[in-house]
Amino acid sequence: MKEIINLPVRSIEEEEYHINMGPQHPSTHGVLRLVVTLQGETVMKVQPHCGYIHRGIEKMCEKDTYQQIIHLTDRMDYLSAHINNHAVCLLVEGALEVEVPERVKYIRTIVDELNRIASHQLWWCSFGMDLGGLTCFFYGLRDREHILDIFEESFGSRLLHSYYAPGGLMQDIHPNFQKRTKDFIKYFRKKIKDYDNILSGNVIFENRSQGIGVMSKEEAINYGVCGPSGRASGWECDIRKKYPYAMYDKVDFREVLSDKGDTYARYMVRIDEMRESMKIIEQLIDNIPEGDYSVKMKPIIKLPPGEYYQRVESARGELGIYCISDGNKTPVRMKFRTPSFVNLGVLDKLSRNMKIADLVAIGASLDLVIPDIDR
Amino acid sequence: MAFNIYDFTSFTQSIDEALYEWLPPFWALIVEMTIIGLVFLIGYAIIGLFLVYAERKVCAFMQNRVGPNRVGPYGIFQTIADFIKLLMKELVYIKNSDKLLFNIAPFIVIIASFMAIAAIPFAKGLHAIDFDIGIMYVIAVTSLGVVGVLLAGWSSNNKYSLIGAMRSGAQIISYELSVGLSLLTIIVLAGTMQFSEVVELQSSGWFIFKGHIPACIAFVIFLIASTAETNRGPFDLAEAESELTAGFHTEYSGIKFAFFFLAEYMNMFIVASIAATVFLGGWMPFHIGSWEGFNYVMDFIPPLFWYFGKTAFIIWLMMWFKWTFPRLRIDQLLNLEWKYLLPINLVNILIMAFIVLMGWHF
Amino acid sequence: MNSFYTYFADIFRGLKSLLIGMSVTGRYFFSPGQIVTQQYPENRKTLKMFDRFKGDLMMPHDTNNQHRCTGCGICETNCPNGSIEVISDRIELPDGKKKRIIDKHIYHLSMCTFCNLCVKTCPSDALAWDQTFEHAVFDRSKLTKILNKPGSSIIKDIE
Amino acid sequence: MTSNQFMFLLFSAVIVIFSILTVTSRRILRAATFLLFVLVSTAGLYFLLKYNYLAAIQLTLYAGGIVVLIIFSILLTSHISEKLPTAGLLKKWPAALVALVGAALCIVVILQYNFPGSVVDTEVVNVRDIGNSLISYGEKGYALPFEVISVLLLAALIGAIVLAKKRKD
Repeated sequence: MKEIINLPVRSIEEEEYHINMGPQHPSTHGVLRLVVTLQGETVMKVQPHCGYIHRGIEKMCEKDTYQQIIHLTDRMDYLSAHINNHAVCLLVEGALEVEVPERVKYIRTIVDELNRIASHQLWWCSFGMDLGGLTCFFYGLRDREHILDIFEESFGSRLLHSYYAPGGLMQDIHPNFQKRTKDFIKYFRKKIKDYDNILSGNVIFENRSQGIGVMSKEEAINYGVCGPSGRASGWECDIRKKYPYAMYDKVDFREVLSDKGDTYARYMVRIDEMRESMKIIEQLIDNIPEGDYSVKMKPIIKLPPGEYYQRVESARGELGIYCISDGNKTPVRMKFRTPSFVNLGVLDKLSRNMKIADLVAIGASLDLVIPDIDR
Repeated sequence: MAFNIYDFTSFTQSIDEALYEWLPPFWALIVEMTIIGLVFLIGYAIIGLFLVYAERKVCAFMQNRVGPNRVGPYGIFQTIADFIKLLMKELVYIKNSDKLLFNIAPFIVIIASFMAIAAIPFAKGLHAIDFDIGIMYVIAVTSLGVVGVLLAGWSSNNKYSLIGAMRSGAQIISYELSVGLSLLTIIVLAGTMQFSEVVELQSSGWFIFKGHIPACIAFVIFLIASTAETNRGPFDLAEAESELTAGFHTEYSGIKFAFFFLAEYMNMFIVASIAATVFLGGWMPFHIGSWEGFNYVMDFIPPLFWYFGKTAFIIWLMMWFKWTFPRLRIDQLLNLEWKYLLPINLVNILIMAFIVLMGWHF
Repeated sequence: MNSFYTYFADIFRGLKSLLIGMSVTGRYFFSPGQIVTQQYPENRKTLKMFDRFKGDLMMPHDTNNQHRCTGCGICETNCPNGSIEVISDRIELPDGKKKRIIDKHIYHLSMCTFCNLCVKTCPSDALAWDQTFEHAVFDRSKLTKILNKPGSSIIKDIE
Repeated sequence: MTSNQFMFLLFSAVIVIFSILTVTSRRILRAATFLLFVLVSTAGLYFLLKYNYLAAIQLTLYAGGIVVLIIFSILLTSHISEKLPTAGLLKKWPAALVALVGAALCIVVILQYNFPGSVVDTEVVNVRDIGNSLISYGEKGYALPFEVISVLLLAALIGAIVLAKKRKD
């Protein structure tokens, strides 16, 4: 019997084969290429290949003034454009030690949170779509449309706003802004129940996501997985709590945490974050103080020579901007620590020995935005 | 020719007799077969086109949008436009594929669904062939379609297609059991496999009501298993677009893709008509035991209307599943079959046999 | 016995959750009044964009065909993408002073990212956003526009 | 020529042609597909004889079950570019001999049998009768073979489970 077992068998490598998920594939939400090594339907290895939508934003920043950099950061993580802008503005204001008016802080916080909700809505609907529930896609987009309408009325565009400027805002909010936002909150509190009914509580969804792609707290910290994905593993990494900016130290909100660390936990953390965001908006929207929407800045901003780092909590996690200035009107070096790029790193770890369908679910639960990976 | 909307027996018989009067028997049979074939072909195309339109409208309404509304009023000509587009598209031939198998795969799929439709009674006296083993024949014939799927996936020489074909094979082989067993539950109750007799037996009440809870359980299991067998709804793993782009028909284009597409909808129609016939009485109007007056009123609604109404309802149910649920994973799919549906089914048959033995059914 | 109980409990819990999900889609199916889809080409007449919508850059002209652009070129330097080219002439005024006036204010819509910097930094408020949004054309050269109308001049009191 | 004869010839031709193709094809999946056609045509012959039950069983078990399993296992094991080698002369001649002898035997047996003209119209075999005789233990009863086969299948099932079960170590 023993001899039979010890007979030479075909090695595992021979039975493995590779498939390219991407650059054109329905579940990668963009031009991410994953070279997946499969054995049967089990994923052995995932090698992400980035660079298909690399536009050299970091390099382009080196020839742009600080006002112009704003519109480039929109295009990194286009789903949280406002939050990216916020990071640049905070960097410049911090370096110049400019204190922005209260009104600006209020508006920035509200708009950031609206943007976070919109981003999570798009994440939710594409998550549902990746798991095969196409109807989720339309419900999510339908509700997101309300936020985009608010944005369009006040800032003039729906996706890439370039609304923040160093020292304040491009223009004041529209008079309808407060009313529309309150209407949206009322509307969305009703609709988010649909989200729970159609996906969160569904037995198929629970089986597809529970226990899939489990990431422990240590792994999250080691890989630097930030944002909702990191918090789902129990890592308290919310920049809004740890290094508060704008109004976040004055509003009352809960840092949503979970200790499961699986796909379902990442899902629930984001769903709960939408509720928390609505709570933040509700606290601020009626109390926006009167005042100027911007402080007077010099037409050409020159940062004092030195190195600066500014982080904000974008919808996907910690967005850090590292900037070296030599005193000129353009930075010498701009480096973006984008959350999607860091979160992508853990994809291989999480999806090993999972099924190919789980790879799609895990990828969706990490909420990757491909332009954010490539910059 | 006597034409009666409630009973087609005399109508079809008179055609048959007229043909045999005019022609020698051999040619009469050939002409008759051609007529039946043409009728089915036309019906097939119409039903297929209608179902595609219905699916798009139903899913649109469930997704809170309007759906096709560009071509014709309410977009009713949308599928015709789509079909013309598919006809005119280039047929892509893939290098290093097995061309013969690649080309016959869609035909196998569509022929399997075509053979199944022959045994289904649309109204009294309106069926192509009335086997004494009708239900078994349908199960036998629908099981052939998977061969086309497997061939399509393998001969495309594409890894996605191959995975899709594998999934589809495992899925259909295992879910065929549940389909068969749930129909067997009703065969135990009915005591016959002939479709016409099955329908006639339901003149005093549909089997789903006559057979107590076991019949209801069998109906639910049949719905789930048949949805899986037609590669639809939450069980569309073979063509899971978010994982395998388009699964086994990734490499197909033009009219060959249209065959797969049409076959999917026709399989859905066939499965729905079997469910309607076996569980909901087929073309038999809604009758309640001995309520003469009520039954008399119900008889005024023509059987074709009843038949298509019930089938449409079940198709709508299947669309409802598809557009609500996320997709299962392959191991969960097999778990559902082997851990839940099959044991429940077996116990269900036992209970049904017991009920029939004790004469507790209506 | 316990596993027997959980087996059936799982089935019924699962069925219930599926029915809850179906109730959502079913509700929408039976209430087509909730459809929010915009019937775009049909509603073109009634479709009104928001005032602040950034569709297309334009230079407002008044009834005398006069605009407010001095040709200073600040918009050109502020534009991050080089989508604005200001071509200006120097003309000699009757009193001997030299003055810069605008010849062509060229705007490449194809390169514009709608960042609003030109409008914001213009010292004489000569630029504004138009609310048109149907930009699709068959020829790329049609996306290059000259914003100042032919024969237009600058409003007198702007310096 | 009656329609029955026509259909018989049609099915027979299909069976003969595809049987030859099955054994001569150099691609294994094509051979399996041709085998499917052969089996379906055989089912057609049964339908012609009004052996409806047998025909349905033929379709379910052979066409829908066994061929699908064969194709499935080919899918798992072989690649599309693989071609079977053609047999050498050493193999061809004995094979042809055996085939010829078999064919001759069949033809001789068929020719020697004088077919009595069909006196009674072919009767449809009732499924109920088949079922009854399957589980009856009297004369013409098949209860014992039925049970023996069940036990055999059960053993095969258990064996398959034991084989497929992952080793713990």
